Amino acid sequence: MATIIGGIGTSHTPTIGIAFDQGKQQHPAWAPLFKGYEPIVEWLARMRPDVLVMFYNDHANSFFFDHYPTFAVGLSDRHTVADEGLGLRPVPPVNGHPAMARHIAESLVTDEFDISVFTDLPIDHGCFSPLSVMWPEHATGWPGVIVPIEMNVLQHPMPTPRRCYKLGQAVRRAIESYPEDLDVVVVGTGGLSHQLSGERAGYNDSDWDLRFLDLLTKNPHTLADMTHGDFIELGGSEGAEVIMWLAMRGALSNNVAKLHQNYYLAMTAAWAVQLYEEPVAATRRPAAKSRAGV
Amino acid sequence: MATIIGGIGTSHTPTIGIAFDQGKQQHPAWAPLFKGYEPIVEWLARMRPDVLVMFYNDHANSFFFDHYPTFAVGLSDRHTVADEGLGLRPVPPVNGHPAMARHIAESLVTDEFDISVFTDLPIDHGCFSPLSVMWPEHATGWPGVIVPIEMNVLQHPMPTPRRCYKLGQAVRRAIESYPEDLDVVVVGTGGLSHQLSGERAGYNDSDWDLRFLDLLTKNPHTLADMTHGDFIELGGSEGAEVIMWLAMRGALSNNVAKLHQNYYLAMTAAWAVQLYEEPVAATRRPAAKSRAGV
Amino acid sequence: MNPQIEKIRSLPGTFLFDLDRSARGMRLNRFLCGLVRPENRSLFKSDPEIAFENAGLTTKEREMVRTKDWKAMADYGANFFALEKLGRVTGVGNPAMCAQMRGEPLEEFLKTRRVPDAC
Amino acid sequence: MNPQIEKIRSLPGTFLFDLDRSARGMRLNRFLCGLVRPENRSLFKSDPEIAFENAGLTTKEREMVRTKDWKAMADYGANFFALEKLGRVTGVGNPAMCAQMRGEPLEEFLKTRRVPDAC
Ligand SMILES: [Fe+3]
Ligand SMILES: [Fe+3]
Repeated sequence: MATIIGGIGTSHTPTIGIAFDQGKQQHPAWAPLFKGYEPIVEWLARMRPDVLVMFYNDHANSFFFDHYPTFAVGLSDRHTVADEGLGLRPVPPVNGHPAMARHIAESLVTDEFDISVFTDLPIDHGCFSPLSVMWPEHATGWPGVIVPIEMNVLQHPMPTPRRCYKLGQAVRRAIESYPEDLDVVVVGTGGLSHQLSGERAGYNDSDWDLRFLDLLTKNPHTLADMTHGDFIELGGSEGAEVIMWLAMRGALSNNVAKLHQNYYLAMTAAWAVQLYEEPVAATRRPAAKSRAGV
Repeated sequence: MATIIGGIGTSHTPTIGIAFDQGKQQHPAWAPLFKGYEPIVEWLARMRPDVLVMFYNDHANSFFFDHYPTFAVGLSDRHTVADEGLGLRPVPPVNGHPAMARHIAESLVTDEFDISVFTDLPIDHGCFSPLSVMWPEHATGWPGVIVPIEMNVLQHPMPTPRRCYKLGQAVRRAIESYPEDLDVVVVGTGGLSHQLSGERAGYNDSDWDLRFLDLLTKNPHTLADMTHGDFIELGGSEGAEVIMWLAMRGALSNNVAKLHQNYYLAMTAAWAVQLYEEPVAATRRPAAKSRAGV
Repeated sequence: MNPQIEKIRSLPGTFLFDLDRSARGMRLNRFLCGLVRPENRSLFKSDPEIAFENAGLTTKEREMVRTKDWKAMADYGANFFALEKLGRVTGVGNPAMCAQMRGEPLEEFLKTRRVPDAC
Repeated sequence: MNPQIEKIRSLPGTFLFDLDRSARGMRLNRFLCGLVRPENRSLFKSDPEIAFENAGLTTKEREMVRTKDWKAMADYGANFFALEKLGRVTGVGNPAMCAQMRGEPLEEFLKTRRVPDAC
């Protein structure tokens, strides 16, 4: 049986990946962002999870509006990076975990989640920006594999916040029923407050962002009971991306400990990252990994 | 508020549409099929529903396995017929009802159904074969419009029979909350017993088919509690298409009257058709239509 | 692992098209489904080997298509409705495809049908 | 009609990309999203009018693309992330797109940012 050992919430703007590629880690405008990922990098390097299950959203790079899914599970062996108009980022493809992805798809459909499945489609910054900074040693290949779970936050109607939380809970059931003894980390990407279109473009609210981060830790049900209207009013139209964090949180137990949080508002989207660890993690790593001789 | 006035279950094999196009209505091998549609044709001509909401499945003509949905609502103004390898059938495109389709999509997503939406994709025999025989006067244009709701019965995992029934119930809620005063008929297509691949190809079971038809009328919950395994064992691997009938039945009230049924097993797929009428239908047509001056 | 179909994993003579078969058959299914486009049908009819090459089919996949071995393709990972398109393009109807799946001549299979004329 | 967003239908300065806008913007969004393919970018850069013609854009759509009127396109039915691709191809960053949406010069907009260097 696979085990969820922790969860990560993280912003995913394209600029994060580009800044990484350009080596801006020490640049004064960017250092507060990159510093915020150091505990994540260290934790992932120490825990060496077998799989990251990533709740993210596509930005019209994998899917077009002539056939648009609400939730879509990625089944590929290998996920290549999407060309978003600037040419390809110099990052290698990241491997998938098709067996676990298929299991999750089967479990979700049986569990009355009407997901789509996809394969052989390139994936955009929704996954690759956070991967770049969480797994900085990737020039010649990523240190782990992912199962991408795409969520619609581009086109209304979007899955309700409550439904996203329930998706996380269902994904936890799926992971826990996977027969192999693997360590899994769930990741939710996107947000926090930002708005990119209309005269309200450039909107942010750090007070709300920090309240969101606090509620996500202590009382996620308050957030799950909110509407998209609430999230957009408080966090901007693209701030609704935080429903991916809610799915991640839904996949965690009630007993997780928040190990780390960073928040940095510099330009248009508020950058944030959180790290949660499950109590069970203590019994898994690094002991388990050294046991397996890795 | 829109009103569901009845429901139709119908087989959808490509051969039905082709036989229609070839004018085989009087051919001894085909007459029992076409005769079975006469009460449907008459009822539809008399009731003149504003919209047919059709639960059907695609056969890898609109959707490919690199991005495959569980449920998908069609939003197009106009649905063209798909070329399935033989060139285009000589039938005109059928108009959609984008406003109602969008309303149904919004209602379903809010109601925790994780549907996809699609537009501008041609539609195959899953809709066009039954339309051909239910609306035989279509040479210069169809006498009504449709909202197509595609369901995955091609690739396991498929939505469970119970989920399909619940989808029907949710579509009823959606239709009943649509603000315009329209008459709607729900249609479920596919089946009955058939299997097309493996050494069991050619499998049929008329006893099961007739039991299915009877249970669908009198006790659909028995069917909703069955598994795909049950349906495949009893009705063949493609016989699982009957979940579309279950969605149609889920959209009807407890008080529907079955007005008509026909069953004809000739070749590989058992052909069947059922007509249900809601009590409310008596108060709607033809009075309402003549009131509207149509 | 899908409880909805677990009981018939072992149903004789039945190939369930699940995510495993779908993944294995993706390239072949893409080729087969591509036959809905007239230009692909023309190429396949005039020069099948070029069509196979364009689709990147493996040696095994090409051989199964050349011999129209419906049963082998279905077992391998072809979805029946992808195969159906090859049937239409090569003039093979579903009853003939079913007969081959069962391993019997079409005439034998039609004898088992109630109304053999209905095709 | 979607209760999740009803309360902000009237939120000032906000264009919600819903199924109405999506339907209206489909052709324009298809053109914009097509810019992720290098050959489409080349054509658009070398001969935008032919690219518009190939995409079947209307006169109004062409004019909005020519003038890079982000706000008008967003209101019309362009998804922001479709616009972003045109931004990348024409060398316009998101801060400049936001500034135009707000109706202010980029320099003014950057003054409202906490760390104007972070772009
Ligand atoms: Fe985003
Ligand atoms: Fe069918």
